[in-house]
Amino acid sequence: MPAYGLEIAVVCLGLLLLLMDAFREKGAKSAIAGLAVIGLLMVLVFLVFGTQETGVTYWGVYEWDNWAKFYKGIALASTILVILMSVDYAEVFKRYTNTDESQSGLGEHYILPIFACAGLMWMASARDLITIFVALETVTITFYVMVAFMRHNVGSLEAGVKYLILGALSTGFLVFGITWTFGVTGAFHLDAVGEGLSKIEGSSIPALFALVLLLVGLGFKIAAVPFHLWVPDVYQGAPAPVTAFLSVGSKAAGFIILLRVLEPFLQAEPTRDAALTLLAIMAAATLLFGNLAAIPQTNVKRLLAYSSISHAGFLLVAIAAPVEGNPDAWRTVTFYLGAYLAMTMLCFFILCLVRAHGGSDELIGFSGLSERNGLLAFGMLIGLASLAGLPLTAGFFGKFFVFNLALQSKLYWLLAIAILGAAAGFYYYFKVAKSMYWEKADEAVEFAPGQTIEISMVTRVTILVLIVATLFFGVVPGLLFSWF
Amino acid sequence: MLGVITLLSPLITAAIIALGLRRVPEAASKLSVLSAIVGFVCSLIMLIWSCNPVEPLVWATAGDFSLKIGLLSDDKLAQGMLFIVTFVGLLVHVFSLGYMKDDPGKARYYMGLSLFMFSMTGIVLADNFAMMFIFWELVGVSSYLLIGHWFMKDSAADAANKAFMVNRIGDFGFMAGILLLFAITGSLGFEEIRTAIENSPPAQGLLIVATLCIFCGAVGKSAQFPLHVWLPDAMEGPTPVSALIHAATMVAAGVYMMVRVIFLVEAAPMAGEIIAYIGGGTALLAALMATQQDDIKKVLAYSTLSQLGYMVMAVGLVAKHPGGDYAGHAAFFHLYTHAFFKALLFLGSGAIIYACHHEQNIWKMGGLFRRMPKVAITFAIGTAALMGFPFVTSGFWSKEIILAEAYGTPVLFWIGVGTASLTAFYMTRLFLIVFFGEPRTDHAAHAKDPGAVMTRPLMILAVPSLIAASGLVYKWFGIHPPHHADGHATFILGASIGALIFGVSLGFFLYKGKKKEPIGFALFRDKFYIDEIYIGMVRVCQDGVAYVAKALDQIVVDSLAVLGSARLARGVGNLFRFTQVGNLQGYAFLFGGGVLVAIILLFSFAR
Amino acid sequence: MEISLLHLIVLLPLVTAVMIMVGAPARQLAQGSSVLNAVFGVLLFSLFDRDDAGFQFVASLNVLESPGINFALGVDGLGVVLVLLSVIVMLCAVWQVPKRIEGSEKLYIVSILLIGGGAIGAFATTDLFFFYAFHELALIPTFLMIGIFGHGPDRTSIAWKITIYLGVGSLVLLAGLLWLYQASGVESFDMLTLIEAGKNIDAEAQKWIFLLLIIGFGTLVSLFPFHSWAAPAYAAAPTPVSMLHAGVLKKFGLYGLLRLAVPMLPEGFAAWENLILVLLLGNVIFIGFVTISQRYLDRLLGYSSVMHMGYAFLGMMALNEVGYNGVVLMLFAHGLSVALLFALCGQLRERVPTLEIRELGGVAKAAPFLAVFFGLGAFASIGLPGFANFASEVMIFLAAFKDGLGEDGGITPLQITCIIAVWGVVISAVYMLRAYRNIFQGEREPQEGLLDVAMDQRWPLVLLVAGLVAAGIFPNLILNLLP
Amino acid sequence: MLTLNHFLLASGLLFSIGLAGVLLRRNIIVIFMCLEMMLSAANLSLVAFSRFNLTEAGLPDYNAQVLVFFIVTVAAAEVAVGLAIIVALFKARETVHVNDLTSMKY
Amino acid sequence: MLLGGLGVVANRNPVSAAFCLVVAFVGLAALFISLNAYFIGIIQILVYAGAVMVLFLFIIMLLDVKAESKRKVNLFSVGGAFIVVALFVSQLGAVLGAGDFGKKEMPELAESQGSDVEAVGQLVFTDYVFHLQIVGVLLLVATVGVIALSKRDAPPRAAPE
Repeated sequence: MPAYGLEIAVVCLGLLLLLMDAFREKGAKSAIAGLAVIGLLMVLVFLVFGTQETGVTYWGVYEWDNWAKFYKGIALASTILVILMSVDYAEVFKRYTNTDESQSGLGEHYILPIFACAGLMWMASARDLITIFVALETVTITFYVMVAFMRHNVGSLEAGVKYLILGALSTGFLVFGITWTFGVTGAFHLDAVGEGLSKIEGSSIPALFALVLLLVGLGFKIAAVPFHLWVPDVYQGAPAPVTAFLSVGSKAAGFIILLRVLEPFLQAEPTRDAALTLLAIMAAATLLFGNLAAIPQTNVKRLLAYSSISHAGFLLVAIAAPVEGNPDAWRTVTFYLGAYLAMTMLCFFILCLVRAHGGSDELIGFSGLSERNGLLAFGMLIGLASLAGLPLTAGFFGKFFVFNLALQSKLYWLLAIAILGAAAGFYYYFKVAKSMYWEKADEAVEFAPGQTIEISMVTRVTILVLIVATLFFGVVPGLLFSWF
Repeated sequence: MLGVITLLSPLITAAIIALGLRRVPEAASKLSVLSAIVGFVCSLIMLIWSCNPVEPLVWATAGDFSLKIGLLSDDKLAQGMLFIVTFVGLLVHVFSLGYMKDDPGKARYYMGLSLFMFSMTGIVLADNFAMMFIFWELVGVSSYLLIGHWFMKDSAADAANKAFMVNRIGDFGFMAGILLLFAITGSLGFEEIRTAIENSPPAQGLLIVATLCIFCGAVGKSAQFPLHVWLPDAMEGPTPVSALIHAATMVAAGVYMMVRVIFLVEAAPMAGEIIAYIGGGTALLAALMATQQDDIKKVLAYSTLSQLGYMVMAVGLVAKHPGGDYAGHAAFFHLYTHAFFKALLFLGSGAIIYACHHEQNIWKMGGLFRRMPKVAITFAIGTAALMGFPFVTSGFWSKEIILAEAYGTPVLFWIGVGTASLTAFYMTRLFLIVFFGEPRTDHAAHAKDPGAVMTRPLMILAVPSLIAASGLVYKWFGIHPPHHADGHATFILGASIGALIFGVSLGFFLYKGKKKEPIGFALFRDKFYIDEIYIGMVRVCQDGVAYVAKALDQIVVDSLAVLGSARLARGVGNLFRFTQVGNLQGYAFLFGGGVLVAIILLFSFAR
Repeated sequence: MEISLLHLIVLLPLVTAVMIMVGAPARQLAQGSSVLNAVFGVLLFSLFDRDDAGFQFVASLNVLESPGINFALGVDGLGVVLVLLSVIVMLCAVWQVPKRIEGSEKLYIVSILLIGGGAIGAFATTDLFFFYAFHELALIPTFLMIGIFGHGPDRTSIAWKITIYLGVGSLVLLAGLLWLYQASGVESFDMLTLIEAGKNIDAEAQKWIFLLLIIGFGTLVSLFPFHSWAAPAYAAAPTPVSMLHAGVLKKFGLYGLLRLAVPMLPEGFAAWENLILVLLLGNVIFIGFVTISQRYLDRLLGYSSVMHMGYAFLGMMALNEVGYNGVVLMLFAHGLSVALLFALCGQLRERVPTLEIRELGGVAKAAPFLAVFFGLGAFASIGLPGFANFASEVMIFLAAFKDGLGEDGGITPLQITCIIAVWGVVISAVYMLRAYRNIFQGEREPQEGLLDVAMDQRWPLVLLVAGLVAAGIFPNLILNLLP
Repeated sequence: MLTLNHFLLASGLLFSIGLAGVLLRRNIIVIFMCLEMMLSAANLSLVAFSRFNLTEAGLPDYNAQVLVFFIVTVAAAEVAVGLAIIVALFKARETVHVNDLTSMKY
Repeated sequence: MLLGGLGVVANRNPVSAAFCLVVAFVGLAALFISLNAYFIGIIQILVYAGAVMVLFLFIIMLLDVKAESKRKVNLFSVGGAFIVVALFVSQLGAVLGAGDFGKKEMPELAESQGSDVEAVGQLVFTDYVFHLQIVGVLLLVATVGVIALSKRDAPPRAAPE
């Protein structure tokens, strides 16, 4: 099966479900979710086993290499998890989408991620700036809708508007950047861009200008300081599953695109050093901001937002490391994102469940979780440990390779900052562990103090799978590498 | 081989008692006495027919370096000392059978005794510093255990702690000395060190330091000034223990060790001077203190101090007579005569105390001569020996030699003489008050001789106190008889006898038939306030410093460094956090600002 | 890959922990497995071939090709000693778990198993990554244990302090290890390969790598300026945790230095010698005085265990085999003795209202066993002959003078340091005996109904003392193992 | 004669004006308009570039114009969604004033 | 055109701002045409000046947003905004100065067969058909989203989170 069939399949799945949703008034909407999950799983299976050999390029713009394959995988997996999450989150949705307890609106919420997923997959193999722009916008616009989806929830709407305005702003810069890239190199295709850059004579300033504008647009996607400003508020306001999607799916896609776009700039002599230095500085700023600002947080969602900023920082360190043969940077970033998928999704999954069972996003909502449901507490613990980068979890290897790269390229100051950040990480991640295990359950807010949390079989299995994945790749990272 | 037996039998005994016989004190005591007998027999055999050497046992190895446990086989000094230890030890064991008859902790007591016998034997037989240090420490432990035998008494517990601490301070010096010698000569064995020093004399300064450090050990163990304070308190222990450990053997270990390494003193005369003066000073001070004590054991304790001072002085005097270890033998000679009569005196006092229902204040005794004659007579013999009653007592001869040694240096000589007369004085005082006059308490009134198990040892000890200086003994111990080659013999003789007569008569006139202390001399009674001074020093130098250290640790290291950095992180975090103003336009503004900064940076990097 | 005895020893606690998590009966299973593991440990110790200087029981399983990371196990003399120590202490820790626990017994026991198992793994692996990872295994359990089951009002802040402090330390350590790995220029995290390849790291790099390592490991060993986490944590932690932490985990840092820094970074040692000498004096003397002024027994024990680490560093700085062996022996001895003391301290805590030394007294009347064994522990820790601590201290002291005087015929800085450090022997005697005298001796009456140690909790203590005495009388049991 | 610079300057200025609007105006709808303006400004420079460096055929580079086409389309879609969100917001909050949207901060 | 843009920023009343925007867009279209990009010009007018602006006006009317009431303008932020924009412009100037675009005269166009509409259309349906598909999906999503967002229902509850 040719690679581009995957997106087609996904889109078709989306359309199918849309029709179903439209013409099938009664019946639980979760059926749609189920179908969506099954469908996407099938696509995932096809991705892994059914697709042709990598190394093909369609229409000169659709790249089908290992990276594309892996990032498509990330997109699919995160979408599946997000939909599963949404099922558990349905209660909350109902509360804020309709006044009556009907399920209208749920359908779209299960379906929109699918289209977003298609967009992400396109991004994964985008090879020229126009494709990048279009695919990116597809994802972005879908996200506008999904963020603001709980339309009776002020938080969600506010988040939606903030995301909309800042997103549009970044889009503006991105477009301007593309324009200038075209102006300097006279091409949209990245290879051509590379050639164009390599034979710049005279000042490299216009090229750098173009680069900055592109970085603005992409930095917004990956939440790099100083273009991170939307992250905390939007993460906090958006529905938890959407937040998860933002922080995994769109971040991963953003990174693959960043890598692809930067490649020509980093190979072209005139722009190389300046670009690397700028990236390093961005990385440092992101690390410091994300980690330090997370320390005083009391809202878990917001805390995870800052943590996602900080992880962007770590990833940027890897990108900023000018190791000969960028594959190292690619490998590191990709591995990190793979691990990041598992651990972040784990955390958000549990966040959703806690939220849906009368807790809240606030830290206090997690107090005594270990007594309300041991599995959830344990899962969260593993997730947090991995985010904090404790050994024997996948997250550790992410940081491990990043530090390694930084050392290899003699970026000692950056390494120092990274270590500082990681150290701060211990504090704010363990804060959650503290309230889960130390505090008593009866402090849990809202209704039913100390009531245990019942979770469905599917959820249980999913969580177990995520836990096992997090731990497994923490012990045997080799396997993950073998996939790209 | 015999040495091994002597060494191990008490250890095994101690182990057995500790593991099995805690509940059956009778068996424990019997076993312990048995082991003491074994030890004594072995040592006697070794003394008369010297024994065959044993292969040293490797204790700890590290690469090519190893610490060995080796027993001196054919060494007069060691054999003599061993004989003393086992002999007195045996008698004390026997004596204790009576003295500790109905003590609840009897088993523990005998365990301690056996442990002590083991460690003391170890010290005596040690052929290198490492091994000696091991047993040195062990002796300290057993002494700690025995002093603190009645650990439920605050005074006893404190005394035990004090003894241990002070000894530790001495051991610090000892260890340092060993280390320095090890660095200088590269070996730990006594013989090796001796040869090394003789073959390649090291830098004098370093050697002096090393010798003095080694001497520190002796100062601690043998309770020389300034570390003498623990010994009087150690009298809190059971009296037989005082006799064995704090009079006859352990306190003499320091002197023994110094004699063992006498070649160091010879090689570093400077150190010898200092040692000699410290010894002399101790002898005098202790004698002065002894004159005003009311506790019978305290008197004896201080006299022990001053006698030890004699010995140390003799050791130091070696420097005066380069060549030949004559003075070393003088010290050792006095050591071993002293062992007998001081053990005798202590056991005697033990008997008295026992008879007076654990009454120790001499002013509450009196008139005991008629009531307990056996003890009184033996005690008298001991006293005579201690005073150095001319010609018939062993003490006289040993003291003679030392005085002869000291003759070269007037200060020390006159100190020696003065101390001798002081000794005579306070012993007269003690004897008069305890044995004559009217009994001042009904305890004393009803006192009578204890059973044979306690009196026999006294009698046995009385014998060597008298004849210890006979030719046979010289032969055994390899000691040259006191020959006064030099012409001042008569002068020295006269001096010592004169001192004796002066002291005795003074004491006689002062204390004849007195019911209470006629002369109150606070300075002596309160031991020159040295204890108080030390307490003050500890307050300042230890607790004070400790307090300051704690404060520094908490304020600087903990609060400032650790918490400070944490606070800093949190503060910066808040700072960053407040850039998230929440206002859309604010974000847009910062966003634009970010873009600008990025552009400016990038342009500044551009070439 | 073949299964070796080491696999059993390393994996047994972890597997047990998982089983308990899944729902097996916590206490019985843990006790059983700890006994079994101790048996294995002793077996390993006896099977170890003393003539072979290399690594034994080697087994390896690749988990990452480049850079080569293997789940590789293997012990040399150093490793086998520490593994033995770990299994013994762990056995005692598990059996010292209090009878009734407020809160989840499951969590309690699982945490202990994880801490102990992590330690064992760290000592048994020959792969740099797993060496690091196994140690980190203890971080979260410690955090939870102190927070949930800890003692004292300020346990929360203490739990934070130890967690963050150790976290930071291990991150610095990670940087150092990575740098070491890159400087050695091999594509593998296998320690043996690294050590082989790492002989020729240039001096400048060595200097900075060593600094990172000494800070990182030093934090874990509570080297002087980085010690302030240790004592409060030991005081606040539940008894088994403080036994494991002070007894076993603390040794990890020194193990690392002996294993990596000593063979690979001689220049580093040279460059920072004086600094480290000063710091270790800080441990021995400064912390010693701090210890003297402690008013609570648990704090006192904590600080004393910090203090003794100074000797270990002293022995290491001698950089000769005497010092090396002395340090190893000290690790073993200190581990056992401090575990013993903390266990007894825990027993005491269950019996008396406060651990403030001044408020106690005469306990020996009511609890002779407790008194005797505490006395033995105290004697051991102040280094009296007959206990392994003494042998180790003597060897460490001698090591400093083993190589004779300095070139100028004077004594070297190391030797001066050593002589000053000997004073620490006096200091430790002061605080230990003072505390012992105040708590157990004297005329003060212990409060009513104070019982002696329960019979079934006695034998672990006996075991510890036996180990100490055995290694004290025959130090070569341990020393023979070392090259 | 007009050089490329003039066009770029014009588009740049328009872009900046849009930015200024985003930063200055308090009304979300107007802000949104300004964003549209920025997009079109980009378009201008695109077209200018395409006009000024011709292909071999001597024709403008129509790729750029295609991109413009897409940009316009995307912009339109964006406007639709954006306005929908704004309407929903207005329904919920009766405001389109940015300063009222500060329920989440720090 | 620029004046129109300024008007958008300057006008306090959204409606007139919108009209200014229309003006700006028309001017923009004119520029396009002057650059021989007739197709783009037309699109600009149709889509932007036409559809989009109508949509805007419609919404403005619907919500009948009053002119921004005079809230106290934070001088700091306004000044900051001006500074940012000014700096940005100067940066732009720098770029233009650095680049060699200044020398580029407008080249003569070759004689093209057919209008540029054909050319663009040609490209769009040949090379760029893939992108066109994506855009199609994008529009679909937008539609769905808008519908989902603006379902009518009972008045909202004030449930702040």
